[in-house]
Amino acid sequence: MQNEWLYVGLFLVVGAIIPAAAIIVSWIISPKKPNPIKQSTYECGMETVGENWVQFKAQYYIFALVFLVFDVETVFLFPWAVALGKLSLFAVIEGIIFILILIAGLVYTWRKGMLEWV
Amino acid sequence: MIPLSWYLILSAALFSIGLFGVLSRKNAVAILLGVELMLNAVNINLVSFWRYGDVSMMAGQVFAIIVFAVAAAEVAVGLALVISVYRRLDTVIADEIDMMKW
Amino acid sequence: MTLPQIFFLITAFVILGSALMVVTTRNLIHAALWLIVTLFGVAVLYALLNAGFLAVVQVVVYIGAIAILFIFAVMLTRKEMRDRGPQLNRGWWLSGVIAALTFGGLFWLLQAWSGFSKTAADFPSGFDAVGQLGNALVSPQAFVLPFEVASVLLLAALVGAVYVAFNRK
Amino acid sequence: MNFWNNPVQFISQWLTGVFAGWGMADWVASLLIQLIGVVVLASMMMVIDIFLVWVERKVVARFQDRLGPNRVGPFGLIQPFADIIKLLIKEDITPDGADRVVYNLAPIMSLMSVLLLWAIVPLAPVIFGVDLNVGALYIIAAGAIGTLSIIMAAWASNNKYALIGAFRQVAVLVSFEVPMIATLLIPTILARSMGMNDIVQAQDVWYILVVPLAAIIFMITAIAELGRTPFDLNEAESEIVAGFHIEYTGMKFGLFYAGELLHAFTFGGFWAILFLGGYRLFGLENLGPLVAAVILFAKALFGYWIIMWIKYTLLRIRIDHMLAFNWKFLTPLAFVLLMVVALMNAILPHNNMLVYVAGMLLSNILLGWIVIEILRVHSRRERERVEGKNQMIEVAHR
Repeated sequence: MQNEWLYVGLFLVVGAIIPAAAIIVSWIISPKKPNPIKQSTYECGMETVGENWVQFKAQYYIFALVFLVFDVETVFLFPWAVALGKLSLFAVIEGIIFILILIAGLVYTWRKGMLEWV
Repeated sequence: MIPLSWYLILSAALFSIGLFGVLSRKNAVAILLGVELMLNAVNINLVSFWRYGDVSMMAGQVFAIIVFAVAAAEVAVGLALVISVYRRLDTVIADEIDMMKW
Repeated sequence: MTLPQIFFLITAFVILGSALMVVTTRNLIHAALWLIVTLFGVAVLYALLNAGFLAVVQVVVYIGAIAILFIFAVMLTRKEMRDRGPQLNRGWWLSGVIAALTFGGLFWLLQAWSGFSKTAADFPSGFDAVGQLGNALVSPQAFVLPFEVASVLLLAALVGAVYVAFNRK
Repeated sequence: MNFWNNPVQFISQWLTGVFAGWGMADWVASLLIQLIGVVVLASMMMVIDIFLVWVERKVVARFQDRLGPNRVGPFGLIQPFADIIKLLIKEDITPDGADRVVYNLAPIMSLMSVLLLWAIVPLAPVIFGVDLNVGALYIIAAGAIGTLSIIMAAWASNNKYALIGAFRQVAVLVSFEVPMIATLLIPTILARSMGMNDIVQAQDVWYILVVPLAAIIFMITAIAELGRTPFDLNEAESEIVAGFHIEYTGMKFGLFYAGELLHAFTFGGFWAILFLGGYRLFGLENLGPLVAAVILFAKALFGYWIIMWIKYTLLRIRIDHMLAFNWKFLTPLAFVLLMVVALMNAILPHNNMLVYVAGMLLSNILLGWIVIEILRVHSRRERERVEGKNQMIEVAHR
């Protein structure tokens, strides 16, 4: 069975081996003189205070959320775009309705003030 | 060639592992992780039925795509609920979320 | 043992192993990363099943969006103390029994089915799966309604999620 | 069949003969030949990556009226190798509290996600890794792995700055992915295929002349995906020091750096493939596949040069402006453009090339003009608002 994804799989493996080899070579030939100060977390010379887990703004989450919805919906459009040449005008209109629904979501988030960086 | 049974057994096993995660995990986010595993098991089934049936019938692939959309919607709303609860009650442990008990 | 079979077994091993790590590991970020390994394994399965489009969509949607969302959510709702103790319920063994029974039941149901050990027919040459999929998604005889309803569903999910999580009072 | 017409097949046939002579099974031989192809392509990209360091440094030097590296070797050509040796013998520091496995995996994945893109690049009609029929989505999928590597690096290095930097970077990356997917749909519609080779073959007229707006939007989103100026959040030293790779030293940092350079070159290449006709140049590509490959690399360098030109000309944008620019301007514009292209594609006659191209181009120019008008009205209103506020303040002060 000739599967074109075999090539991609091989590329994945080789693409992982090349940087891994670079890291291993540098690990072998680089000097190792660890000390506690060197190993400490870098904060421009300040002592680290508290845990690493600062509370993040939920704002980051909202962009990921909006992105998730848009990502899934645009992915849906790819088969439509490939088949577009053979489709009737009706199918084109359907795709455009789909995009308009997508934009409605964007407008809602915009109106809610969720796209502002506060 | 790979017989269909291999895919079905794999997806049944993945589904059971997901179910175990959903039932046994404390953290609400981890429960959603288990749900993702279950949805993926379903998708494996759908795609393998498409491949092993008549490939010109696209129903299997279309259903798999709809499952992608449902998974995305579930994650979006589910995680939003978890975050909302976390902001009110300061916990993500599913057993401690008991505002609707009475 | 042919080459695809070997690939399948390796992939299945990776999928099940990482899925087990997802449900048992204590650190939630690690659970999310193991989930990514599982999802990637499933994408490899789709590629093995000649569903290249779904394989790529799996990576784009699940790894590129859903997994990122999970990691964000874990970091937003994180308490250092919570990660230390056991992450499973007290009655976890009961869940284990239920899961095992589910697997047993599914296996018993499936092996009774006549098409259980069916093998795949050869892929028709010149078959354009993506084009066919596009046709099926928008032709009125096929799946145009699910296609549009899915977009409405996602719109509803977006509106709902934004409203639930970030309603400023 | 000779070497000049189809070098890849020529070599693979020769190798098949050699392997068969060794008594190797058929499938082992074909697997081995594919593996050799992958290794050759991947290592060629790594060598090009090394020279990109030199190109980048030379070009930035010229932009800034300097000479750039000129000591080691002719024109400083050996300089990147000196850099590599330096990176290799630097001490590799892993901070306390780092998650070692994830920490080491992140740079590998970062470079891998870039290398993976070259699997689908058609260097010539017959020289390509694999012609996937889902090429356009494959670009996004590889980018997803890159995004993941950023979060992993930041989380594993157990550093506040790294985590904040990564959150910002990822927010920007995922945001700009939306218009990028939308613009990838446009060549897909025009070529009726997602395969990179099909898209190149379909470009009898370069798509930059058919849909110039899409080419511009793709370029902007590509720069944002690269995290280069004006979208270089990582280098906001005063806020987040060095972003997600703050704790990385030596070769691991080098891998992130190499990944970024190769990524820029790769996106230059994809820009050329999607909008500049790939390996096609007025029939010159028919001379032979090797000529076509040279043409593609020249075009990719041109795209890379534009990216550098923008990088060394503009200043960094603040993150809120960046995200607002994406969600309130680029995304709506990309989707409107997508709808316009889909509609025009359905309306315009496909048999008459001239009418088709002219119609598309005119609709693009019209859309661009409308957008500029809207921006002008908006900015005038904003100016008036700000001036009104200032006047009120002045009145209040009196």
